[in-house]
Amino acid sequence: MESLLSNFLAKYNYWVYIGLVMIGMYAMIAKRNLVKKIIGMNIVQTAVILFYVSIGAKQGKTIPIIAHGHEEAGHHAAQAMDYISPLPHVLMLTAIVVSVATLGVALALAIKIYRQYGTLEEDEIALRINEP
Amino acid sequence: MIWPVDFIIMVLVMICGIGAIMVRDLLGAAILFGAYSFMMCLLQAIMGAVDVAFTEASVGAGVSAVLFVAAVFRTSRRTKD
Amino acid sequence: MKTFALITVLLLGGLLFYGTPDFPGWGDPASPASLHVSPYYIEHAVEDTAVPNIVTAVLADYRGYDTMFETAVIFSAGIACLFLLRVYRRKSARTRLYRHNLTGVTLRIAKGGKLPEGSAEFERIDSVWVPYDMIIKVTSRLTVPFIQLFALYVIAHGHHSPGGGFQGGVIFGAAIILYALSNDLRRAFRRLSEKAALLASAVGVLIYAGTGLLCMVLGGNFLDYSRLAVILHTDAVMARSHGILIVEIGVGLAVMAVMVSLYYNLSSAGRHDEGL
Amino acid sequence: MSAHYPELVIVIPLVAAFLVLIAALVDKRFAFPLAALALLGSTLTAITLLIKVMQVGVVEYYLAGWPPPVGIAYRVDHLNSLVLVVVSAVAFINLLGTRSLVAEAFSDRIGPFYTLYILLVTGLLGIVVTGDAFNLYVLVEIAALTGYALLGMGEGRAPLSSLNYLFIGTVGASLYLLGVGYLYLVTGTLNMADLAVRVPELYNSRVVVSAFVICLAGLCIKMGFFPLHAWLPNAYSHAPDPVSSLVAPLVTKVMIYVMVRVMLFVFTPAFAFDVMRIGEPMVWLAIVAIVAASFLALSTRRLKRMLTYIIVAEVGYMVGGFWLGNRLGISGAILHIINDAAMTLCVFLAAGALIARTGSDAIDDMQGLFKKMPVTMAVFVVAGLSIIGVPPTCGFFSKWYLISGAIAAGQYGFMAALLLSSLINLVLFFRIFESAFFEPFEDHHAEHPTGHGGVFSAVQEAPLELLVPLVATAALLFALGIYAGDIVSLIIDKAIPVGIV
Repeated sequence: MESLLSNFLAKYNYWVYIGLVMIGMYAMIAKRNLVKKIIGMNIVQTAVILFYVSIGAKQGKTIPIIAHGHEEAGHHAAQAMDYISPLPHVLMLTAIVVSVATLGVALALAIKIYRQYGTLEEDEIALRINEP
Repeated sequence: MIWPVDFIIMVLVMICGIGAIMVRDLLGAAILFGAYSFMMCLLQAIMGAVDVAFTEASVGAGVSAVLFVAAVFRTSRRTKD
Repeated sequence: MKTFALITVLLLGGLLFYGTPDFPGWGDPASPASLHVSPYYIEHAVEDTAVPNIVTAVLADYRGYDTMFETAVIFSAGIACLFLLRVYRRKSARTRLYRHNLTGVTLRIAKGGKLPEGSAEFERIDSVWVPYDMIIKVTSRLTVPFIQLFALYVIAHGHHSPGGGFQGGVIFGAAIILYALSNDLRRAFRRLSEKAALLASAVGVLIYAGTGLLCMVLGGNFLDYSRLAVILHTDAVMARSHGILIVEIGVGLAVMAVMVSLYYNLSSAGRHDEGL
Repeated sequence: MSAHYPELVIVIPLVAAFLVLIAALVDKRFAFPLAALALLGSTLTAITLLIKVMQVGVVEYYLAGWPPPVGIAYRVDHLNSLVLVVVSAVAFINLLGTRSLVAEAFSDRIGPFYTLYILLVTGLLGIVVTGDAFNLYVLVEIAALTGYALLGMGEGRAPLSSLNYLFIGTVGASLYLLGVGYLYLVTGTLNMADLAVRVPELYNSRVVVSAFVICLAGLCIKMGFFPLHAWLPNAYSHAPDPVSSLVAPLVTKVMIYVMVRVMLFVFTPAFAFDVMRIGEPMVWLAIVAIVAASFLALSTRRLKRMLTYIIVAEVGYMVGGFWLGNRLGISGAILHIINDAAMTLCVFLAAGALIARTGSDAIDDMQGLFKKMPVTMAVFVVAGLSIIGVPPTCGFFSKWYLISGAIAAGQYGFMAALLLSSLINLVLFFRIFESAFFEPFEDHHAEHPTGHGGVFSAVQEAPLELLVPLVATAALLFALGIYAGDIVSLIIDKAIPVGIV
């Protein structure tokens, strides 16, 4: 029991990310308002970002910027164990930019839909489509 | 890292995320989404991902929220769920 | 629909939950992810590129190819938004509001009325009437230059501190968006027109891709900045450092222009006459 | 310069995309020639690359000069060089064929249109050529974002279908990204070749198993595999014609290529076929996909909608053929990627010309078109015969390989589904041929006053600039059929890992 609990607590970041993915997916499927769905989509994307950042974390280590880089560069190389792993951060910078790009296109489509049907609710749009 | 701070921020992230999809007003949802992004940014800063946190603060909490407000302003605030 | 959503979400949650017990503990320095490729970057970034911020070094050099496409993603988002929303037909002038600058009197000119275009005394205001607010206008006018200066600092100092092209570009774009918010869209167009924003976004990405092509012409692989040493009169390591700065400037330019163009199109629903 | 071919295939269209936008700001007449030139250059480079790969074997290219796994590397083998040629050639032919349609439909936004068009093609080419799992995600997003914008510009329900596609596509891409993250968590690398070396030690890890399932689910969403296909018919059938004839042949096929690449060269065949034991259920899902999509195609009276359901069925062919897990089945699936891209291009181009001339896409409005548009209808017949699988055309040969693979694997259900689907396709197309050949022509313009005006007002033969690409693709269908044996023995056979028999 003790080990199970400590195992659970040791990974609490991962539980938070799973929770956020589930919240976002629920919003995308169950909500009928298009802007709500877009918010849900963004929550899923940020949850994936949280997951990647959690991979890179190292307890008690410093941020991936080498202190006094220029002076010490010639003397001795940085120790890998002292710094948080930078690769997931790089990947997630890209993912954040992708998510804001998706957001822009999604909102543009939502405005276009509103211009056409005068509403953002899916059920009302379905009614307008079926009208002659 | 101070675990109570970490814990509180995680709870706040969840609350803001649930709030953003539950609240029955799109402008409110947009603002709550901005708050969610900002809490996420703090969480990333705690984990040492300073560059990611910086980007999330400027993109997620800044420009994304403005784009949401702009889109809501051009469509409608009304939502049924 | 709600039960279907719940079932899907629970299935997905279960799938993610299934894998988690085999994860290495959170923050474990000995997890495989921290042992294979990452240590190379930490140990060699400074001697390879002379950039102390490892994230910048990896972003713009080791994995610079990703970053080029990331800039292309944001560029295509800007173009996509323009393509979807822009309305080029000018609608016949509806009722317009003008403000007499000296007295603050608001004029409402009905359709077909004579418009005081070009007059210095009258200023057009948005049809969603906004009261004349001196405090907001003056405060934002004072802060905008400082935000822009900070953005330039973030771009230029990305080698040594958190920041770089994206963050700086977004902040620079945010400064222009703040100007457009506190004044109106037409004034923002006078500072940065739609065409200028389009041109800047294309030129920004071209700077990135062009640097890569230049390296190719100089005999290296695509984006291999060390070949720029011949042009920049430095050694290969400093050439990489300068190469990173050049592409970061390109990224900053493109991201700034795209953020502003996204705001222009979304806030006016593509009509480009009245914003927020 | 020849060392840079793998990179030039991508960089020529990428740089051209920005130049097209700038040139269109000056004068929008520059946009089309620049775009055509860029895609021509990309196609020629891809062909020379294929020849080079056939001569010397695998070509590697290190971006920014960093060797993998530190940097991003391209690893061009027989499989991707073949798909590269198909993608760039299809995009080029479609660009030539749709010039006047585009000029009419998007007269005020030519520059942005061609910019997005070329960026979409760049994204697809990049997906095919890259050897890095994360780079693939970024390129998938480029192809997807430009695709949403282009598909969303149609009339009627197009924006709504496109937004739905955006939601589902983003979930698919996020799942793929999550799967790559799981793999990165246990291996610490993103390079595909390096992953393939490190994954076999971890066959028992639950993380790799979840990564496999998440990646496969994400890719199935992206390719429109049956239970997850709901976005595809709407998004493709409401789209503008010049866009659907670009997106329909390429996007789903490239995603199937990604599945082949990820399963064979990242998770390794031993894991995908033997450890996970997922082949049997996937083949059964493919059978359901083929049968259901064929009946859905039978139930609609709209030409483009019918063709989109045929695409869903064809996705079932390829996924099922791949998961048969033997050499014949996988060869059939890869050959069908190429043949299906050509067939779909041909049939969508012909359908675009018919719809533009008659102003309607109802199957009932196609009476007597053989008299009015003989060449277009002849090409349509050739494409239809190829989709049905009639011998001299290419559709027959890939189906032959798929059926032989099904027999070798003992999957008679899959064989029956393929035959049934061919039979239904026969009914679908002969319904159209019969009405177009025997019934007298009726002018439907009176009923569709809002239809296309301008150049396409009269019902007559399509213009020459559209006929040339149409006839060329029809000839290509025969050529691919005649040389099918050579393509399989010289290229596809070498693309499949030796371990698979």
